[in-house]
Amino acid sequence: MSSYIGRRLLWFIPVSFLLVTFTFMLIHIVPGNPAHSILGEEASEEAVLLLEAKLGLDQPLYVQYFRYLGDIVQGDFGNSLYGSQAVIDLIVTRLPVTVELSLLAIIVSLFISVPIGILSAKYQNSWIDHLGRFMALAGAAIPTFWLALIMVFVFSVTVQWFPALGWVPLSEGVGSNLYYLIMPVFCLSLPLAAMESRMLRGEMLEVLSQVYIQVAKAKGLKQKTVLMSHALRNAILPVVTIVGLQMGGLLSGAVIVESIFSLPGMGQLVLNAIVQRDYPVVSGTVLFMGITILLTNLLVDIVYAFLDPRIRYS
Amino acid sequence: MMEPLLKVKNLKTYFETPTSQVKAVDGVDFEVGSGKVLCIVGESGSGKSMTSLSLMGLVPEPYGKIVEGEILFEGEDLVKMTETQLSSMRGNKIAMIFQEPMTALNPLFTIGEQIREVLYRHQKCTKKEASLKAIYQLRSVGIPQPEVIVNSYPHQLSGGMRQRVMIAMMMVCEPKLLIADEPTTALDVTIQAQVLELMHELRHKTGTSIILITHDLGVVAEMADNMVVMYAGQIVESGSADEVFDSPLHPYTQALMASIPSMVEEKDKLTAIPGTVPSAANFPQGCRFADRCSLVHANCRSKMPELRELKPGHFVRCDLV
Amino acid sequence: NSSTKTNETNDSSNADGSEAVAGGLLKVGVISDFGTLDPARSTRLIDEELYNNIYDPLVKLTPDGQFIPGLATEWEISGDGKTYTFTLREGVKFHDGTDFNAQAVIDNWEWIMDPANASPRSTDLVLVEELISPDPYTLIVQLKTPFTPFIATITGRTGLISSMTAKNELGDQYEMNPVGTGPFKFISWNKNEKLVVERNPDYWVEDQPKLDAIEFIPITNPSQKLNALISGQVDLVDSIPFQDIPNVEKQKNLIMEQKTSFGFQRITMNLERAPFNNEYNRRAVNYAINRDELNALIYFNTFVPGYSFFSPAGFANDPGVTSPFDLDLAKEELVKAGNPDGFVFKYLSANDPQSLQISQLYQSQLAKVGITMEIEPLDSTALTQKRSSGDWDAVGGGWSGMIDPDQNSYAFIVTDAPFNYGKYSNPTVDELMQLAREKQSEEERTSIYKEVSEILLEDVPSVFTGYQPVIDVWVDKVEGFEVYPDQLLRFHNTTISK
Amino acid sequence: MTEQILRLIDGHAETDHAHSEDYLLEVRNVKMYFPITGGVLKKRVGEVKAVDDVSFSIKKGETFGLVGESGCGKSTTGRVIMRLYEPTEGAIIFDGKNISNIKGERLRQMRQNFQMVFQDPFSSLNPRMNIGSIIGEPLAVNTKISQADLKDRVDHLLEVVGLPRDAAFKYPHEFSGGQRQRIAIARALSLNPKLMVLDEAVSALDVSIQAQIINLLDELREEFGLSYLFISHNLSVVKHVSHQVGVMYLGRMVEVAPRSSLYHTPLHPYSESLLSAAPEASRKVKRNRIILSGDVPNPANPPSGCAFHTRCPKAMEQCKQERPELREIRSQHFVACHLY
Amino acid sequence: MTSANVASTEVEIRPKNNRSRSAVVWRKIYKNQLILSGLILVTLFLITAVIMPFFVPYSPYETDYTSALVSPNAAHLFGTDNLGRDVFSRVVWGARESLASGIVIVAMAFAIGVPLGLLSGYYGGKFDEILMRVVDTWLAFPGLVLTMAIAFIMGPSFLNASIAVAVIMAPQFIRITRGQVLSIRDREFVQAAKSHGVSTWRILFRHILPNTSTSLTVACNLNMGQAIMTVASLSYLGLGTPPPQPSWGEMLQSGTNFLTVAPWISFAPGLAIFLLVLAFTLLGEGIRDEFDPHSKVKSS
Ligand SMILES: Nc1ncnc2c1ncn2[C@@H]1O[C@H](COP(=O)(O)OP(=O)(O)OP(=O)(O)O)[C@@H](O)[C@H]1O
Ligand SMILES: Nc1ncnc2c1ncn2[C@@H]1O[C@H](COP(=O)(O)OP(=O)(O)OP(=O)(O)O)[C@@H](O)[C@H]1O
Ligand SMILES: [Mg+2]
Ligand SMILES: [Mg+2]
Repeated sequence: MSSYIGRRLLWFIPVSFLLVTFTFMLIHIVPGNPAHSILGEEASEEAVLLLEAKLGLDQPLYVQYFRYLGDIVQGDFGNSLYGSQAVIDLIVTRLPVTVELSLLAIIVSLFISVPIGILSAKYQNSWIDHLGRFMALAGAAIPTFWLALIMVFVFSVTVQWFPALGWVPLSEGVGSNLYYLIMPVFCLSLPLAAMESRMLRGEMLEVLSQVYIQVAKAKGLKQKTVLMSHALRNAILPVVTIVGLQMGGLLSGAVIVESIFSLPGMGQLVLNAIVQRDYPVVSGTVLFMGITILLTNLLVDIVYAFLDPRIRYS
Repeated sequence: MMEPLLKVKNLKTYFETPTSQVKAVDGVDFEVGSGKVLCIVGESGSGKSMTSLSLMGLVPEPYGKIVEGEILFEGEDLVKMTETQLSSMRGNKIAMIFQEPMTALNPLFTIGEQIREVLYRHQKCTKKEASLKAIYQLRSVGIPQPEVIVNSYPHQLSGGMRQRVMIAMMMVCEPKLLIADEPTTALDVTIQAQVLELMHELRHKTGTSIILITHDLGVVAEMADNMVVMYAGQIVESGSADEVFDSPLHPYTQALMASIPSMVEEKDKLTAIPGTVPSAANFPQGCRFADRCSLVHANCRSKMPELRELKPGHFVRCDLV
Repeated sequence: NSSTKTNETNDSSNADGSEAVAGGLLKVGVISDFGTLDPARSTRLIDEELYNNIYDPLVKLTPDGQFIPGLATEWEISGDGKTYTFTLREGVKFHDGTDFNAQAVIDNWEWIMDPANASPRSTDLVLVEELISPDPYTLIVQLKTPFTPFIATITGRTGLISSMTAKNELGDQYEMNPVGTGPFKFISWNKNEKLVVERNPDYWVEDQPKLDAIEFIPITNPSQKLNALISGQVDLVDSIPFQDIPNVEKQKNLIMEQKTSFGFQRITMNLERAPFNNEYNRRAVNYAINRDELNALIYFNTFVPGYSFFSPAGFANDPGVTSPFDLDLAKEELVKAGNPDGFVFKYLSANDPQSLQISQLYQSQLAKVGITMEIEPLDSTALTQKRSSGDWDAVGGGWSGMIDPDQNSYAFIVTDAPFNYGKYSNPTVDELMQLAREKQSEEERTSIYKEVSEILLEDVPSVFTGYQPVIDVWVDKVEGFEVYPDQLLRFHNTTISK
Repeated sequence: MTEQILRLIDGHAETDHAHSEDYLLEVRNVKMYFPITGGVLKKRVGEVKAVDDVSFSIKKGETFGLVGESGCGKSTTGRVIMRLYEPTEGAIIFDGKNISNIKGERLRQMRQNFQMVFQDPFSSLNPRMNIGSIIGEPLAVNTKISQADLKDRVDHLLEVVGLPRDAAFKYPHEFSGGQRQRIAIARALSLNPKLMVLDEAVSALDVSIQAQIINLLDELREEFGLSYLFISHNLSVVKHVSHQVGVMYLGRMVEVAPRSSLYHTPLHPYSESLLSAAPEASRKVKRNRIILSGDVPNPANPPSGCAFHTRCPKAMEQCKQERPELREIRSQHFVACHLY
Repeated sequence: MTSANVASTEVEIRPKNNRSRSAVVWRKIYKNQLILSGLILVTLFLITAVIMPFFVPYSPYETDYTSALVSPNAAHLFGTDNLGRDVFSRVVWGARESLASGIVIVAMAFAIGVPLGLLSGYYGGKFDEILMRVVDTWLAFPGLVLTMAIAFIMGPSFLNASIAVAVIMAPQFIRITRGQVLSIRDREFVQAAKSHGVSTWRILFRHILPNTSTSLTVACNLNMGQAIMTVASLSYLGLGTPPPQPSWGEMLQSGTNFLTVAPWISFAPGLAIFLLVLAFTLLGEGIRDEFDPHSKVKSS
């Protein structure tokens, strides 16, 4: 297994290098001059040139690229064009929000999807299965932004159970922190739960048709043991992997959810940065998210290797 | 005569899907005496596995169902038992071994865990006792270094070893009846010989009755006390192995034996049975072998022959003999 | 010729006498997060909304557009309109404890004028020839040419004075750590979450400010603003989507006030190429735009239809400057233009929902006389670039407005002025606009602006549609807050009850 | 003329082994090693000696049976002969031409002479092609045959393997296992090959069907003068069909002999136990079983000396050290064992 | 024997009275409720997109001062929006944009992904290793964020949004195709074709590609749903087809401003997005269930 993990780790280097290159390209080969956007339309040509020099934009592209690379290696993601704040600081202050949001969404989604997936598979083609599947398919088809709006309309405006927006840091009390997160987390977790329950059902069906399940039954094990211990353990492994690989989707969903519920997370940050053409923030955040996703994938692979003896002992 | 350990009467197991009805097992009768080996042979799709799963109460849900018949095990009808009652029989009084040793063990559990599980389910025993028993059992099926093997995972073992583990796991509660569904088909000849030898030994040691399912007449010749020949969901011939091998009565059994190349005799040409097995979804009305039978007669196609006892203990489903 | 000084205590007394309790935290929902907290670097209105709470201008504005003393207690303008002499307030300290004085102002302005700093505010000071400080609390500004709107200019960002000690020390970081003399001290700014300011106990106006602290919370999704008010997450918002007005009115505990802004809305046309190098086509558009429909559908009747640069909020507005909505007239113009069946043109629109709604409305209105308008939505940067490239036919948009009419017109219409995108050039207009800068009396200037407006209505370099309202909404426990036509938020006198 | 040139190009001295006219195929010291990669950088850390120094030959019109346990390298041998793999070492001489290293167009032309039938009739037919195109494809890609001729040829081939003509328009899933194997045989026959490699061609079939196919193969061999390399782990089937039989163990040929010689008097202890372990469908014949202990060792790490010594009941000290060579002990009977 | 078991089940799959292959397919479709309902929905939407626009009562563009924010009634089935435009007509017209975007995106992603996946899977080796790392990187980008950035930078337009989404989607097609090729490459019929001297091209396109068609059909359908959803999200964020071209995302967006006064403006397009995405998802899942029960196409 160590060589398996070693290989994974080794690949991480070129892949993150590619990632950095892509983000650089994303920002630097696009039309539009950041100096213009900082200075506004009244700016003189002179001022623009000066600022370009200050930002290093007057250098040839390859020089900019190597400088960018060098900075990234040193953990310097550049500064925001607005307010000169270090991008990494911006990210770090927003990270807790997105991390909490995402983790909660994953947890909630598992709470929703695992029972649905198991029941759907166990009672395949029964009404339970039909209902579960329909919910899963529908959950995947509901546009998050629409769902969020309907929830705000119903739960915040009409019955006023939950706040329509905002964020209370954990430091100001777990209760109110969670209270503010209920709706965003639900919105974010629904598509995830839909996907997981679909996958889990499929995996469960596959596992349930395996000979070793028949063997478990032939051993006289109770139905519950067969289902929850033998079947679920095998079926959930790939699902966990997929959940790990969903990090990208989760972060994308976070952009929408954070913008609707005004949560001060990374999604908001990047969305605003895109709209303001705050290039260093866009590239920094995209890069950071990319690396996060890569790391999660790596972690998932490693965890998977530990969970699956077939890899662990090879 | 003593009441047999298992008596199957007119067992019918069908698959009923909204669109079709598959008569996988269509009226099967046989008995297994204590400490005896009964072999069931037949071609692919003839209902051998479904028969064994019916005995275990493991017919695939939701379409498969035992629609008729009795399975009397020690005088009690398994068909009428509840799931809870059945599950306490399985692995305890009746055990079963499957064909594919490669996929029959759960890849995420150690060998030890999978064996101990059976003990926890059916016997009151502590962790320690269970561990010891598991090791003992592994040793008794001829696994070298059982102390190490208990902690390994299935993928670390070879096919032959896995099949031994399966046997150990199923024998750990000393069942009265062991059903083995093609336990050696996936194994090499030398390994097959080892496994068959092992089953022989175990049977003598424990007195367990065995139902051995196979499509290999060679294995039957090797192992069986009694044998049942199945064709298209039905028994076409049954009796003691010596009887049937000596004087097969049903044209199918005869043709089957003639179609196998021999290690000892020289056969110039094999007797092939023309055609294919009819589809279980729509069997012909009369004798199901009629289309492939060399002796076929007009009556054969119209009326289903009965299983008749031609000699004591020797049953045949053919009106021509 | 000096302006009046008003007693500062005036604006701190509550008319109805119900003395609100001092203290408390006010939560303000703003339309987007701030960009920079350094006025000398600011280009966006949202920043300016905040500044008056942290900084003080040399000259302050009243809600009805009068100048009152700020950091300058008095000012005098020489007869030739080129020399401004300010007397500065003594005893004022920056939040970092350093003194405010004439040198502070000079340092601030020299920083802005230094090309190395590339300050976007430098245009405000281009006319400055010399800054002289004969004594620490007197500042003499020598202009190159007479420029009456100078006082108005320094009510805005250029007039806000930072602590240069802090600014020099912090460098770029000053943008996130502003130090002014204003009623509130900056405490923290967590981007996209909130910006917090705290009461400045040493504020130079007695009894002010009243609040302990203010949190500015960006609510970027406009449709959430009302929800935030209703659910109590904010106490006041800086604007509200027009369509929410009926809902606000239904809420008993919400107070909404609106004022017409100083700015204007218009469609500017590119006079350098077809179809709008043809004045008949331009006029046709002017006649075909239905401002009442715009008012009803987009602005929920809070809009003031208009036909010139000059909003009724300022002094230069003349209600007589108007043109009819008349499809027949529009068609006649099209005939004269030689394209009776209309024409096609490309229209650049900002990419925000409201602009797009307006664009679609124009499009539908123009379609009725056969004019096909193709909308190209662009974000602000792209729009700016496209606009300066000249590859467009018309562009929509507006101007949020400032107190002096010159600030709302000169740069948009004079030949080669920075915001004259359509390249309109009329020597008469140029001359009149310059003259208006030099005249000091409001009456004289008003009549000049009227003349200009009439010429523009004839030439139609752009189609004016009217003047947007400034709307603030707050819960009724907030008192002492006033709406300003320049949209800026000023909380020095605001209180909140528990 | 051309043949001589080809031989020169192949550069294999053929003078040593006198080329016997009636051998269709000669396999000489063929080795096929597969690399094992491992470690972080996926470096080559070893090799599986799937086929290790195997030699045998097949006469024209005869069947050579290849038996052995799973993983011993039977299929690999077949595939090397088919040139689906390029052998690591050794020569494959087909009809006097060394084909072990040829490539491209020449290989393609050469391939028309030998065809393969696979074990699994379910995966050896493309489910998305109809039977007509499956059978016709080798012809279509290798010859410039007209559409009409192609159709005739397909019809003919269907008839030869005993399938109705209208089968040409159906898809593989509409046929049973035995019928599919007939289709695969028809496809292999389409180019009039001289040699057919039958890799477990009947193992997946029911006995009654298996007999049909074996009989069919027998007829075809006689009719078309074909030679077969018949790979199987079923000893009785091999016995029935073969003229010569080779027994493989862990990538090596341990015994090669004419059928009767091998089955009556197996010399190698492995062959002996293999034959004794094979069940016989008769209650009368009681044989003495030799039950081997243990499993087949891992071919990536075979035992030293004679690979069989770990399981051999007659193993000697010498067996651990020295690898026995295949030697002719009796006439035509070759064994690799130190006992002889 | 495993394969023999397959044989016995095969027997019953075999069509009675020699039904043709397409008849079998139709029967399966008819039997499968997921496919059937998906198919019906998609057909309805297709009809809506292609024919309905010619029959809708109002122009989707014409604003009407006098009838803004009218709630649903007989004249305006789904009511009118704030500019007085008929929501029903706009939803009908919007179907074009949504379907077109879905088709264009999937076609582009398919065109990029499938050839790369085929080559990578068939040849393996270094090319495959490198391509897979590029794909890993590609997939490591947060999809929507990247799409947003691309769409924003290139400017909002139908084509730009479609390109952005297609670029994000392409690696999935690479992966799916590659996975399929890997599993088919070693099947015996490919070996057989090789041994018959069939050329690589022919093997790729005649033997391998057709056998990936089920998985690819499933992937196309599932991705179609996702594409439509993503484009709607982009439109919602103002990065899709620019108005006044009716687009569901944009309608929903502008409708949200009127959620309290006129919920119907955003309800109808929201429902339309939901149903269309659902339709393709149903279709995809159904096809997988029915024709490809063992493949696990990893959805994104
Ligand atoms: N899940 C199922 N649904 C429908 N029919 C089934 C199912 N399982 C088995 N059958 C049918 O039942 C019949 C008997 O199958 P069974 O598995 O008992 O055969 P078998 O004799 O064990 O064959 P093999 O030698 O291939 O194992 C076959 O016709 C088969 O098609
Ligand atoms: N392409 C390959 N790459 C690496 N190893 C291989 C490859 N093909 C075969 N092997 C290895 O070579 C050895 C011989 O395999 P081969 O398939 O020839 O055996 P076989 O005798 O045909 O067995 P079976 O009876 O199971 O078909 C095995 O250990 C196998 O794992
Ligand atoms: Mg079976
Ligand atoms: Mg093989």
